[in-house]
Amino acid sequence: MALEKPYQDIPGTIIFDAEQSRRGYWLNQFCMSLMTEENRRRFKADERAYLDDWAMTEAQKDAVMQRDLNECMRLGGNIYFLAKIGATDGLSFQQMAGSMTGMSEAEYRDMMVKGGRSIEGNRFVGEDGDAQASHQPQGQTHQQGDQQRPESK
Amino acid sequence: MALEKPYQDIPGTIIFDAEQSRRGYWLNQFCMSLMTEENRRRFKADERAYLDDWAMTEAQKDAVMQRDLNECMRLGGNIYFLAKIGATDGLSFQQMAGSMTGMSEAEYRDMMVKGGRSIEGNRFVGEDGDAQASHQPQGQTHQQGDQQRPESK
Amino acid sequence: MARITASVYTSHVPAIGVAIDQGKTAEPYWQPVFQGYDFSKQWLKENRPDVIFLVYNDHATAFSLDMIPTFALGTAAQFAPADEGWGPRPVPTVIGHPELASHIAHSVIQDDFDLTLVNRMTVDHGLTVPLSLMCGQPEAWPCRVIPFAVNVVQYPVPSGRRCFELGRAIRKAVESFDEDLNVQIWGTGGMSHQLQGARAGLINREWDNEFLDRLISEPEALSKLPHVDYVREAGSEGIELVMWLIARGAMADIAGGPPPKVTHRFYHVPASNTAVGHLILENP
Amino acid sequence: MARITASVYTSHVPAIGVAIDQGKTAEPYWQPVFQGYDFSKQWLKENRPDVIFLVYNDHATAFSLDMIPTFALGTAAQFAPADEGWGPRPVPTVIGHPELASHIAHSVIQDDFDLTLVNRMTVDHGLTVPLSLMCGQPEAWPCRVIPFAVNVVQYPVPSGRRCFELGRAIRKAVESFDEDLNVQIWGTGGMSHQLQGARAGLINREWDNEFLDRLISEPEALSKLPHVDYVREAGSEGIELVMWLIARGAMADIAGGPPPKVTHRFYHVPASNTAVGHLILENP
Ligand SMILES: [Fe+3]
Ligand SMILES: [Fe+3]
Repeated sequence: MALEKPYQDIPGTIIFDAEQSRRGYWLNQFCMSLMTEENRRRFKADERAYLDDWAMTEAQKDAVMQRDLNECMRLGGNIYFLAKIGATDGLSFQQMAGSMTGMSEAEYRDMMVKGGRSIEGNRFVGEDGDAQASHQPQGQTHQQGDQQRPESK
Repeated sequence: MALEKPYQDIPGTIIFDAEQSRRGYWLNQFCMSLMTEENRRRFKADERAYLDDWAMTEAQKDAVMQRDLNECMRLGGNIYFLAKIGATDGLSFQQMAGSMTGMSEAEYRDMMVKGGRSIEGNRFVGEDGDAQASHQPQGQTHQQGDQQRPESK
Repeated sequence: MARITASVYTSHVPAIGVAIDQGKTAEPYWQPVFQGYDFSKQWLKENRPDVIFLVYNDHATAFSLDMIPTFALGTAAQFAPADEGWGPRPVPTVIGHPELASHIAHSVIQDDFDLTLVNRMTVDHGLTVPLSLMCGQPEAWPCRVIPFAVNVVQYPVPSGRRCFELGRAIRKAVESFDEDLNVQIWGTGGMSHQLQGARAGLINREWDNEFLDRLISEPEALSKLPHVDYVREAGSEGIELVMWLIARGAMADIAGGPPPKVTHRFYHVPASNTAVGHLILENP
Repeated sequence: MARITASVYTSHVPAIGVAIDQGKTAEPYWQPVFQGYDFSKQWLKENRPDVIFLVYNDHATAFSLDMIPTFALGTAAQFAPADEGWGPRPVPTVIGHPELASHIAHSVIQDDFDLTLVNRMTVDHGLTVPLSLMCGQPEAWPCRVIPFAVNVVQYPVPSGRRCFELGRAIRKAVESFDEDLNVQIWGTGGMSHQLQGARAGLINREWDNEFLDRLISEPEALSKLPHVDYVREAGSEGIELVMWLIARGAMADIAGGPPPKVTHRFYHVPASNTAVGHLILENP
């Protein structure tokens, strides 16, 4: 499509536009369903069975079960919807946001207390900031050039 | 309020604006509830009891029970909402519209087939058209200057 | 590139739907109404679009007073016919065009139209009756349909001018869509009718026909008509005609192109309480 | 005649609500945040409005993807706090002002803003956290509140320019209301924050403070900033700051009056993932 999407050159950032929204429609509607206690209980009792009630792709279901929020975002999820999964798991917004960076909870909290992530080098894809793909994932666990995902988020 | 409402000098016409909408909120929401078979059944079984479940005024409830659509309009009803009452009673839009004029069903249908009500004299309050208050209600039953409402609509 | 090839204008009276669904189209009362669409059905077969952008209004069906959007664009994959109190009409489900709809949303919102996007709604006679009039009773509608619902129920409704400008923005949006699509835009509702009060049954044949004339030849001037003129002259429900200006604003001449060809014009009184008006305009 | 006397700007971070509700405001982490609002609480007591027109965004709470209104104006008599997944916040129900809200709707829609009117919705932290910050923990909120929800979740969101112009139209609407009301307009959300992906935790102190400077002194120029600048410089959720422009556009200087008095200004990092910014501007 010929529409300008000037927001595609920002590192580590997915904009929830109409296209992403279409992609993630059922994923996000599934998330909304977790706003009642009854549904949270059913989901926790058997995640797979609960997910199978929704017209989500296999990839979306997998990403939810692995709590891979970055993958959920790529597959059309929106953070305010995905936060309902976090609420179900008892996580705060800070824990959820931190989980997407590869940092431990303490590392992320520390970064925030020290003034947050710097904008320098993180404005455009290809600069040298800490949010650039070349520096991913972040956090102690990954400092030795280890490209594995952290064990548990 | 200082907003212009230039539509208040049209005879026999109530415009459903934000003010009417506030006035008629529960009346109209009651009407919407009649869009399920279950609710239509409950309403028909005991109109008064059903109406008492809604935060409507006594005047609104009376107008509904008497099927006085003109009064319903004055009290904040909107014709597309009120049409759900008509549907419950098995009436068409033509029967409902006709019922507000004082004409019999046949008289109103006849008027429509002959080209409808003329605009002449019906643009402004105070002209001499057939929709002016001085000529109300219309229809055979009222031709002798009889100001009574028709027995049944 | 997608392009708007034609616009269609028609009333959307519920009783017309009932007449079609109950097989009454040949009855003396209805025959003159449907005759006016014989040409149109044939024309649509020969000029089948890929997508119809269908401008209509919801009649307290999908939208209650809980939420009243001025402009609601349907971006879903499908829209089922609504139960308006007598059961859903026996017509096909509407298949949407989420990609084009989302694209239009993107473009039109950036042009300062404050749309509401809708992914779940049923569609009432306002949308299905025009399809029935133009397509008859097929197993499936002949193409995809993007529903666009305009609030003309609770005042203030959008001005004719606003509707016209929106049409212009929709045209621009459609033309920036990469896929090669033949798109028609339909404006529905009206013409003169009043469903309420002592003035119920009002018809204004002269005014309606002047509206048709001006819609064809001087739509921009026509778009400046204030609401109160519609209500006074064409009845309280005649205000639906502002929706025709959205379709008209999307035609080529408004963006500097040649004037449209008047392919068909029809007017008849009555269908139930309403004056039936109908136009087909084609971009040359 | 009703008039807008002041505008208030503040972040609306959910964790701030949690800290208040759980009595943690004196903890070392939170103390510096709440200290910034000590003055404001006193000020609000001394300058209690009759109505707050509160601009915020819903965070997938009242609005799912079923319906996404660009601008939603609450015209109901009351709005209950929402259950966002942890149960509703223990705060008072919001009492609306249906008469003024309907009046504003009437005026603003006629000025070509395509509002969605909402008569049934719950309100989430976007609306309740600013009230808590400014009012503490009262039994009832000190005045009526008209909720105005802006879509900043799904792109495209309204432009800064559009928001600013809307503020202007709201001012005009308020001033044409006959009753003598003291109305404040609040803009909430932001400042820099990003809740997603590898760039989560982004804070841009310099940019935020320049935003505050320009919001005070050259709001019209600031309103022309494109969305992508917000996202790039202030994080994906920093886009919420466009809502501040609605409040700013409603101030007297925009309509040719004198510049506002900067009654209070505060900035602190962090509250959870977010930079907290806060301003009080008064019309002289
Ligand atoms: Fe209609
Ligand atoms: Fe927010």
